[in-house]
Amino acid sequence: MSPRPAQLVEAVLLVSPRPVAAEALRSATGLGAPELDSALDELRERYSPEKSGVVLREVAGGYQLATNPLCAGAVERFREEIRPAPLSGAAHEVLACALYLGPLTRAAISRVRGVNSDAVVRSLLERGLLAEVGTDRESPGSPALLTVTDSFLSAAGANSREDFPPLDSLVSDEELARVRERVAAAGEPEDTAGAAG
Amino acid sequence: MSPRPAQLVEAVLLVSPRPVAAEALRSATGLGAPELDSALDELRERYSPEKSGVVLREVAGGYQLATNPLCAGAVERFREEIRPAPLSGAAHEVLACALYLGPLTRAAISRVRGVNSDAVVRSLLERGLLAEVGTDRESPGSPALLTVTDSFLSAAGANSREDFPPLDSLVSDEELARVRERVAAAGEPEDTAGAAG
Amino acid sequence: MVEGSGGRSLSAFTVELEVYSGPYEWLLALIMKDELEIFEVPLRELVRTYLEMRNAPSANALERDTEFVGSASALVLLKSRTLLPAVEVDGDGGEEDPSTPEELAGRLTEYLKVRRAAEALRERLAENTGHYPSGHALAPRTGEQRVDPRRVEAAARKTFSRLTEPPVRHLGPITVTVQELADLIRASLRSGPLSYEELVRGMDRLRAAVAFSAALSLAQEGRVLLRQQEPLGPLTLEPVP
Repeated sequence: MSPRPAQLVEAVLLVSPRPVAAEALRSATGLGAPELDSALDELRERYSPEKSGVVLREVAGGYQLATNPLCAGAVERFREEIRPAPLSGAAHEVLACALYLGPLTRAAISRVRGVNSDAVVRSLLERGLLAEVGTDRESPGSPALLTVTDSFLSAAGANSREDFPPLDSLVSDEELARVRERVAAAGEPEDTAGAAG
Repeated sequence: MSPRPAQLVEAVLLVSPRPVAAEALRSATGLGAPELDSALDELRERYSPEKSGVVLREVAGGYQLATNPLCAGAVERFREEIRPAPLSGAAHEVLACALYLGPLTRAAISRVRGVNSDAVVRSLLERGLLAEVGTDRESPGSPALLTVTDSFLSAAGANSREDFPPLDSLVSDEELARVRERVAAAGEPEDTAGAAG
Repeated sequence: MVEGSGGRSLSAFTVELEVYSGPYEWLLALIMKDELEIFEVPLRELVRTYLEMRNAPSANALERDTEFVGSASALVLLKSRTLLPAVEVDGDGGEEDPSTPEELAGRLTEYLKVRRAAEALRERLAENTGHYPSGHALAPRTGEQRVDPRRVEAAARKTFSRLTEPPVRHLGPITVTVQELADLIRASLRSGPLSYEELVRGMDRLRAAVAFSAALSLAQEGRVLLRQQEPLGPLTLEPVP
């Protein structure tokens, strides 16, 4: 008896903790693109969060079997682990810089945030959410350029960097106009009454 | 929305590489024995070898998700391969001795190289590049005779020993005569009498 | 005075102070960009305002508190620095201050966007926690050993040819001794330091080699000093003082 396409894909996904790209799935299973697509459709259904304790995720450019977050409590009890502490506000800001403005240097991150960010960057490198990708040859000392990693994309449930809302959509024009107004008003120290939202 | 019992069990089994005992499953999921039993029934059906590329195995230690043996080919192709470390210079010399002068004993190899070669020979035997083929009955203790294996030929991209350049194209007659003396000169390094072959 | 909400951490926290009224996070940004004098900001009042707002129940109270404490401590630090005599604070953020209002507005805008993006990320990461990957990773398999046939061939040449003694017929009989050259060196050093090149000028290779050997023996006996500034550089022989 020979296995069906979905069975082959399922078996390969079981043995990979990391997301597996479609091409790697094709080369391991020998399936053509249309067969793989329908196998993945079948598995999407089979491993939907409503039905299953294991879900099929499409993250970081690949496919991954992972536990359903509904079952996270049981998994954590089983592994006798506590959920890792959530990231600090500073860490989220640094990740946002790397995601939207990166690759960029530590100094550039610090400039955008207005505070030295080296310690936060170090801890994100250790957690594997940031990585160094090449160096900025234009700057003195050729500092490393930082960007977000596949682990970050996976943790954010994102397939790629394009999977996030554009930066410009996050602040409304109205808010931006108010920043300008405020900056203009700041030239006149007596005017501090400007209304804000 | 709270997860069904089978979902909880399924999630725990996904993260555990080893079989999980019923008791550990109960304590992680908080399920009672009858609930766990019916959850396992459901999963047995869901992960049956006919349907799924992932199967539920019941082994001595408990329950375990594993790949369906039908899918072993795809799993094996997916599996990462690490290249063994390249061979040392000494290993190449020993292989050259076995290829051109073999079958010959460990002692003969050491005599030709001028250094004890036992450790190198052992590692090449372990890697399957050398093999013992009979014994040298003329020598005291009937030591094993060594030669290169088919694995060696295939590792070198050769079909047979004839794919290597002949020995007399590599060294002069004079050199060759001395080499043969060494091979033949069991235990008598000073004995330079009678060139072999 | 204050509008608190259980939504996005501190973004909904607004303050009304004598020097500023508006969202808290803009206050921070303005201070950071030196647009508001930190010593004009009454920190105590700021904390009191926050505590009043905090009474409203909120789903992410702990997170919000943490963030407030973080930023408030930064303000305290900043204020205490401002009150000290001017010390050049040199950090990565120490780029020249924006000179025009447009530049300032540009930087504030960028920071505000990053802050919003950070909040969106926080939510997104929180929604996606609890996805634990499979524990069934396979150990990598050891691949086939590769053997380079050219290296085997080279090893054969090397191994099988080193049994032959190097030919010496071209070497003439040695007609000079170390002792003779040691005497020559000592005689030459009476008139001061001497370079090895000078010493062996006009000698054949054999004599030059024996002279080197003699110099080494004399140095070892402590009768000559050998100086060489860099490896393979000129070698100087000096009399021992």
